[in-house]
Amino acid sequence: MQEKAFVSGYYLDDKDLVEGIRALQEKDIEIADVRTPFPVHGLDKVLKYRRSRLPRAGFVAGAFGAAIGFGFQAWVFTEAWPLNFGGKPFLSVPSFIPVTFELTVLMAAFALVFGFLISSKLGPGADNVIFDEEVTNDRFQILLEVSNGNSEQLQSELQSAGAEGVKHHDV
Amino acid sequence: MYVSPVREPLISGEKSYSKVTEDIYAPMTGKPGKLWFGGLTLALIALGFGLFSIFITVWDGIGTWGLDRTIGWGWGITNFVWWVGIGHAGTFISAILLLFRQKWRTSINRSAEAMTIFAVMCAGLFPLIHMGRLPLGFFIFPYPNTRDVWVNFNSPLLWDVFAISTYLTVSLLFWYMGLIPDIGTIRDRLKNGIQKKIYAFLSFGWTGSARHWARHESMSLILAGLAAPLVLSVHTIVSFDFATSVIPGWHTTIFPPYFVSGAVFSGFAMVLTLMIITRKAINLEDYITKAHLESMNKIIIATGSIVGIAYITELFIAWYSGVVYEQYAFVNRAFGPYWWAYWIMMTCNVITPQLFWIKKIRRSFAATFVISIFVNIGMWFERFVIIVTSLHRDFLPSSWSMYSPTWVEVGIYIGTFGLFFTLFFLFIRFFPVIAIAEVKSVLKTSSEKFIKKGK
Amino acid sequence: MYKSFEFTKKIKSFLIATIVIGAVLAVAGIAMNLDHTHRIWANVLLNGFFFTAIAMSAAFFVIVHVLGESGWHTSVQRIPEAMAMYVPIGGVFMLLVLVGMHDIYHWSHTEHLDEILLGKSAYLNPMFFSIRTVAYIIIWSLLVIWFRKTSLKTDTDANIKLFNRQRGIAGIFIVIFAVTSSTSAWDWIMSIDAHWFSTLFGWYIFVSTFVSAVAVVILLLFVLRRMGYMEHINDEHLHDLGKYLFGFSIFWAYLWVSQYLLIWYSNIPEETIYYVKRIQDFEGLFYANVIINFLAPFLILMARGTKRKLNWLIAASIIVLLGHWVDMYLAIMPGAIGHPEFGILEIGMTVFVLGIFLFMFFRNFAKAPVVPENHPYFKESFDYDNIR
Amino acid sequence: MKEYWRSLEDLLPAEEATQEKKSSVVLSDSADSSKNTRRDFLKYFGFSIASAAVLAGCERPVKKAIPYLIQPEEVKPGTANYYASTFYDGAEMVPILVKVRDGRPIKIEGNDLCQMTGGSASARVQASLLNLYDESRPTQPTLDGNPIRWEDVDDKLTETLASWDDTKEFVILTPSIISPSTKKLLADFKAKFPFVIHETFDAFSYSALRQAYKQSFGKAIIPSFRFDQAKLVVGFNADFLGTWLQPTVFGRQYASARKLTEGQREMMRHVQFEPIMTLTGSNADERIPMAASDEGYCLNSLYLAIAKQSGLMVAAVKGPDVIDKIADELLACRGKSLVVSGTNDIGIQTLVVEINHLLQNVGQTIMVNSPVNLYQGDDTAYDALLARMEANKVGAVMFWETNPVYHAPLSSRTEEAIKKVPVRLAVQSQQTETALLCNYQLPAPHFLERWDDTELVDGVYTLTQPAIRPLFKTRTPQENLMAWAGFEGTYYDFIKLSWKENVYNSNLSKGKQFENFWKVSLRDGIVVDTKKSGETLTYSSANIASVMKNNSSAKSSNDLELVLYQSVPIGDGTLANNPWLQELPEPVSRVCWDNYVSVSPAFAALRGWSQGDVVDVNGLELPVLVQPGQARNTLAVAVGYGRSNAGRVASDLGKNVYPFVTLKNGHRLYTIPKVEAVATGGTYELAATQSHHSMEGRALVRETTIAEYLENPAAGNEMHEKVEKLHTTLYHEHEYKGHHWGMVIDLNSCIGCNACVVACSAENNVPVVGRNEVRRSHEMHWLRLDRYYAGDTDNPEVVRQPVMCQHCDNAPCENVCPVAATNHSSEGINQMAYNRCIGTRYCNNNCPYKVRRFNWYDYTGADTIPNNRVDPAGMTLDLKRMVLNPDVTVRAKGVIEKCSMCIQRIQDKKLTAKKDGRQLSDGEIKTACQQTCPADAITFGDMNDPNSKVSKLLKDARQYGLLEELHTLPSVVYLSKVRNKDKNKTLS
Repeated sequence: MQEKAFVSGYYLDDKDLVEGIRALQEKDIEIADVRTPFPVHGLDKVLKYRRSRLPRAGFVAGAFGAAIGFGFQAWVFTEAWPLNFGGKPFLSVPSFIPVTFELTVLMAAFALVFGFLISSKLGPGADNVIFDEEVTNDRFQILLEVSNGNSEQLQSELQSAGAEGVKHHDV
Repeated sequence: MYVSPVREPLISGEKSYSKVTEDIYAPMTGKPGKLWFGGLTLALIALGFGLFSIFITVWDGIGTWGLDRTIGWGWGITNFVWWVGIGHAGTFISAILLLFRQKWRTSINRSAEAMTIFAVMCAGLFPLIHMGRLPLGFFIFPYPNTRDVWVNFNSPLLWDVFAISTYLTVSLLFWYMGLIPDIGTIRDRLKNGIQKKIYAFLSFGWTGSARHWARHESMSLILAGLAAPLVLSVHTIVSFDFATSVIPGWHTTIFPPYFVSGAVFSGFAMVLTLMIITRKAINLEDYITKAHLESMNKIIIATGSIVGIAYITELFIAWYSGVVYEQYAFVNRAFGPYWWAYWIMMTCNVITPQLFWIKKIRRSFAATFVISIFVNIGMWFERFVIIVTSLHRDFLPSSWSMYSPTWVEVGIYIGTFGLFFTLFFLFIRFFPVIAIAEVKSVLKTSSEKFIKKGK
Repeated sequence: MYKSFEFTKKIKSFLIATIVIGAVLAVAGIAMNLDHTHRIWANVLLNGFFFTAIAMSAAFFVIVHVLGESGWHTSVQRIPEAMAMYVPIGGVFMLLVLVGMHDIYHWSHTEHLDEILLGKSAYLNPMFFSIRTVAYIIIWSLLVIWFRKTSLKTDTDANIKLFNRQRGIAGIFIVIFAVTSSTSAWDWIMSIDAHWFSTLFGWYIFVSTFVSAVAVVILLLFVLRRMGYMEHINDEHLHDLGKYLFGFSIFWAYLWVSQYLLIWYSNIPEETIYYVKRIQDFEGLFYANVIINFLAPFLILMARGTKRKLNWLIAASIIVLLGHWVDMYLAIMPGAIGHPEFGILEIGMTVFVLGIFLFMFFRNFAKAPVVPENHPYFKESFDYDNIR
Repeated sequence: MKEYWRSLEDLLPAEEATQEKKSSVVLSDSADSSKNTRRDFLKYFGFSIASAAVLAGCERPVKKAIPYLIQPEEVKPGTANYYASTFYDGAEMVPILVKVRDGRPIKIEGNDLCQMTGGSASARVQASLLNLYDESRPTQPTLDGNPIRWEDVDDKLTETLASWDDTKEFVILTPSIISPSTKKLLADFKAKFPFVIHETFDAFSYSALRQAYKQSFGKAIIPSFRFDQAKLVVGFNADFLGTWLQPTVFGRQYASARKLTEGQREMMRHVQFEPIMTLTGSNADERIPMAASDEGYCLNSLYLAIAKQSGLMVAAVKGPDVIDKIADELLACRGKSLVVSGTNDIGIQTLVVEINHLLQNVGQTIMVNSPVNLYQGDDTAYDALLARMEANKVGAVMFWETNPVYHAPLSSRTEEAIKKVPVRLAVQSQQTETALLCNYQLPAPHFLERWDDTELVDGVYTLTQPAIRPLFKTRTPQENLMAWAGFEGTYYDFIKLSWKENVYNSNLSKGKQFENFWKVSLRDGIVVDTKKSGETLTYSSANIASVMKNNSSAKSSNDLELVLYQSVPIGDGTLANNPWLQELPEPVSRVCWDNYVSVSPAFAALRGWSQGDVVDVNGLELPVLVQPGQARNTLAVAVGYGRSNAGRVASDLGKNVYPFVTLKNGHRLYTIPKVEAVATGGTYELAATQSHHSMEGRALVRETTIAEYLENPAAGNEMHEKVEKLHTTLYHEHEYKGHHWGMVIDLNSCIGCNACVVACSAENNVPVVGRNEVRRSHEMHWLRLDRYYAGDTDNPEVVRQPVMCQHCDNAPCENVCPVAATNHSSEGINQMAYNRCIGTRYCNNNCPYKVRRFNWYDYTGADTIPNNRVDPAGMTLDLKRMVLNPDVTVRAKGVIEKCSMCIQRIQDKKLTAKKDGRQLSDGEIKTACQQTCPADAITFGDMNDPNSKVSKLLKDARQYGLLEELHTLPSVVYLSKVRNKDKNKTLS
């Protein structure tokens, strides 16, 4: 992230933000990032983000958890040491349901959370650049990456897109 | 998003986004009050007493409890189930209500989730210390060992191990993932210093990027989708502890859904009890309003009534079954030596929540506070009734006996309150009690300011 | 704005044809089974109960949304509302069952009962049973009609009081239904295996019929859309209905497992007898029931996309509906006739009752606007979306 | 107290004296038997190592192990030897086998060569083992409190005897001596010292019984009773199954006469009249509560009724209806009936003898020609002795295992009298109250440490041989006498010689060498001289009229009377300092660790008393126990408690009621008329192991009457067939390919004596928890005898049921253990891995039979945490730990334990059979409870073997499983109880 520069513009209302984005999009200005204090409804569609692949990761991990959970129990009871508990069959399938289920959920949850953190580059000690501390309060910020020193041009674009305040940041 | 003007606003007062931040951040700033210090001290004393009682239990043996050859579980497991039950509200609120798009959850989900985690920690303590040989407790984990012994996957107690630990883990993840943006908010409010560094670390580098928000929402939704059956499964498995047996009063098929319903019932009651105090104590009256109260009380009526129907179903089917042991077990519950426990349970759980049919009562903080405590008491007695009265007179009358707790058992229970409140006091001091970002996201649809505008 | 449904001759005659074909097949089946009156009456009970319960569940669907202050459901609300109006007609079949009581309910032979059944006779006796049956039908019918009338009034009168009244009726409805849904399931179905008992049974049966009702709503929605109605229904609505079908199929499986696992685990003969009979004599069907009713909707509807595509939803709904018919079949037949029977009688009877059910639905659906436009939350139904 | 551990090298030789075939398990050469694989070797090896290791408790390191310098030949580490010996405590005599493991006696079992006991032994006989390891035993001789060497004792006494003032007596007070050698020795001693007087003192008196036979047969005897030959037994206040005379023998006879099998369809009928609910009464087919003071009246009426119908000229007095009915029944069973009374009243006993005579029972069920040599004491003689002591006529008294200060009536008089005797010798193996008054304390060894012999009935000889070298500096009374008299040799030599002269030479020589005969006798422990018979006695009429006059002939008034009785566990109190016995619940009241005053429910209601209220009875404060079936105005208290100097365990347990005993017509009377009782207002919690006494209409114990049974053997057990019909399961039973162990318990045979409970505790190292823990329902017994009352509270019917782990094949407990600590063996046993158990108690909750026991505290010392032991009975003292069975793990705090079907015994016999290369035979394995059962109520065996006894019993129509409707598939099966009574017609 060295030698990079950004221009930011902020809005005080999510509606204005969306309108601003649309305005920039019409001019084919690439939006580096948008930062908001809360998830703005429909923003992902406006920004044309792909649907996250997290659900798929969750499904795969869940399926893995289920397979491991059931497989391990079945192995313990039929191969490793088949013990007779209360006359139940060794492969006592109904008994395996709870643990299988819990492992499914656990694995899926891990996949989701860690998938989210890793794909978003978040985590303990992550040191992401914060351009405006008010973003976590009430500002809706659009970030545009400066290339070839077009900072000022971008700033004016932002202003014309209704940004309440515009600023240049070097990283 | 359109919202009908008929709907009652959830957030009162003229709230802007920054006002929300300010209001919720306020209790974390400045010097904590005397009330806070006093409360924390009391909680720590209780915790200390609990630890001493646990020490006595482990040192001298379970004989220091009031159990006997007939009654193998008493207060310990009663408290376990009670705390687990309480630990169901948070995840229910954040998961199931999220799936059902109930906006009122946003004001209470954070603290309810925290309570869930604390309650589950209290609950988890009991299965550990009720073991006769705590130092060997690690035997319950299926780890490879030289004896080639694994564990018994038939045992509901083992399922409990998996269920409770999964539940605790997932709840913790869910809660923390929800906290990250708000910790980011706190971080950005703080001036430089060690505190800011800690919050920066804890915020995982949150930036509020739209991409992150999109993933965050997607993750939250699926986590909610997972947590919903997980909530069900936890108390279902707790109910299996009893229902898989052959003991009359324990073995009945309605237990799984009925336990879940009872858990949500008690969990909501506990959330109400605490939130009614907290909102006053730290000035969050605008965020936790009568609209919240009413919605929650509706769930109390629903779950309370389900529990009531389950009681009656059990009673009727016990008669209907024609099995002498079943019939006796229920007659004994109502008219045996522990009749008082049964009728406390019936009164508190079935009758008191029905008062919420009256609109005035379900919109009254004072009345709700009282009733929620009744419900907490009633649900404790429900577990006591199920565990002790079923065990104390089972199949062979020769072995029938009576149970009363010793000071050690009472001490441990008090200790869990200590633990719970210690954590809760720390929580309200160091973390935002209300999900800041989530409240902001519904501000336009649910706050007085915007609804009045008719927008 | 929203095209009102017209119960055209074409539809009418198609449905009448269906009813007639069903009736012919049913009569043929009855004629073939005159020496097996058990089977005839069991079929009356099976279809009579199944569709009545679906109608009641449809009513429950509306009621719960009313109480839950939901907005999205208003755009589909009239479908379950019209379905619910079948309750009085379905009740007729249940009254018929009273006639054939002795062929279904072993306990009704009061002259030779064993000790346990004698012990239950205060509850399980023909008189009390008939009183309860009649009471269920009358009370349910009244509730359903009362709600429907209030709902229809809103089409001409936008007074908010009417909605509050709906909420009031919903409250009464839910209290009564909470009790009667269980007791009716015990009476009509559980008591077929007269010695057997399970506290969960009532809830289990209710969830089974509730899922069926959701499937029927989806299917009817599809049919109506094919006929050019209900154009306002968007993906979000489908998504929500899909979630219901998905969620409650899992919930049904959860209850199935809860009941089975607990009985399997304790292995007490007085309880296992129920499953032993089903596993021994209905083995294929017994396992197919769980697998189909759980796995099919689970796998089909797990992904977000499938819930939003009508074709997938339809496929899942058809499987679920058939599956739960089989579920009811498995609940009733082993006790009533003892061994699997499937033929013209079953097909005919089902088609016949289904025809009547659909006929009643379309007739009632045609009587009112397809959406409650004056509902205060109605607009909300078009401005919301499901998180991706 | 450190060095208990002595080698057996100079224990007297007994090469052939073991019953077990001895061969080393550990080192058996695999070349011998090609079937033994290396795996087997390791298994055996591990087994013995493990056994040795568990000795020190399962989690503690072995602190000290002293190796043998020279290993005795017959001692093989890890293998038990059995030595034949004899138990005799002055009351009961039972031939026994002592199981000795690595030099320590660890269990007492009955000697199965004995015809009378058939290998059974009562609770007290078995528990007496623990008295050996009693830390309160006197350990060395003292004089006036100062330790003294035996040599000095001998010097002093030799001198005393040599310089004796002939006007004074030297009294030796012994219990009844049944040893022919001792008798001879006493005679020799008396011959040398003419001033020596031998007096006999019984702790509990039966002198009236002896005197009654003297009146009718001319000689004071106690005949042999043959309950097994009777078709009708009528008992009056005689607890012959619990405490009266020879309970072990009678229990066996009684059960055998009542067994119903394929072959035996007839069943002895038993009617009992009694003031208190005794074990015997609770077994009766019909039981009639009768005030003790009404006994004379009842027997008078019975005599008259019988006499009249026997053609004697007697006055026509109409007695109670019941008596008339019983008289008719008895007359119908002439020669096949038996009337007994347990009252120590000459009038009553005489009447009983007369009644039996009229019924022609003498020679049939009463064998006057083979009298039993027990209870030779004469109550008047003891009185006379006291008088002589008070008159300073006694110069020395030697208390030879007698404790008159505690046992004698009016003990204060005894105390004062003793103090007047200048030389007082206490020759006791235990602490006693009497010893406190003695200047010489001359500790005697426990009977397992010494030699002796007995002749209980003429011609039936047994030997007592030591199973361990004396633990302390003790000497037998016989050795004392020999030393003081200067006789040559040891007492062992004396016995051997006496046997050579009397036993061998009379009828038993058969050409064998004496040494061989002696060795065989030692090995068997019992020798029967069938040719030797007692004196033939003939009947001569007694003065019945005067007897009857003396018996109060009217119904009693409403005065309260107090009945003193021996409780089944504690008996006369001699063995009271015994944790096993104190913890053993009294079979009827199910209370342990205390005595109490029992009252009838009606009386309790009248006075407003309830259980646990403290009542003052003639100055003695005792807690109340409400006892259904007790006669209305009767109070009852057990003797044997309230020992003031008995040792750590028994001292100050309960109250001593012996001082209430009075003399009537020269016999100690254990019924106290006209007592006062008032509630003090205090309460006291009794340690009861059962608090609910009704079966609540549940089919737990199933019963029928004999008539119904003969018509339909499944009568009363109809439910079994119904349940069988409905048996459905969702999974098939596991197949047991090899053995499938099972147990059948015949409820019709079980008399409820509780011998099995002690056997189980001894075999399986069951902890003793003490009174306070029992109050909290923390008792640990693996096997319990449930007792239920049915019907009228004034006179209920009693049923009982031994319940231990049922070893269910569908065990609800196994399913739920999270750590797999309990599971099912391939031979059908519900097994517990103690080391794996983490103590969730989930299994116990799920057990419908509630047979699992949890170690609430550190009862055994096997816990790793220090200073937390709960051991009021001192069971974890090193000395008492010597009784532990090394084959059974000592359980730590926090684990569950339960009946294992004596898995160690099963494995042992399986290994033996495997070593011998043969199949296990049926009956070879006996569980501890089965082995000791006098009633043969318990059968253990392989259910997979169609020819085993168990398999055959499983076909009995009386067979059912407890709570079988739950489909737990128990491997323990019960046979229903049959009552020999008419359902519609009862006596009362």
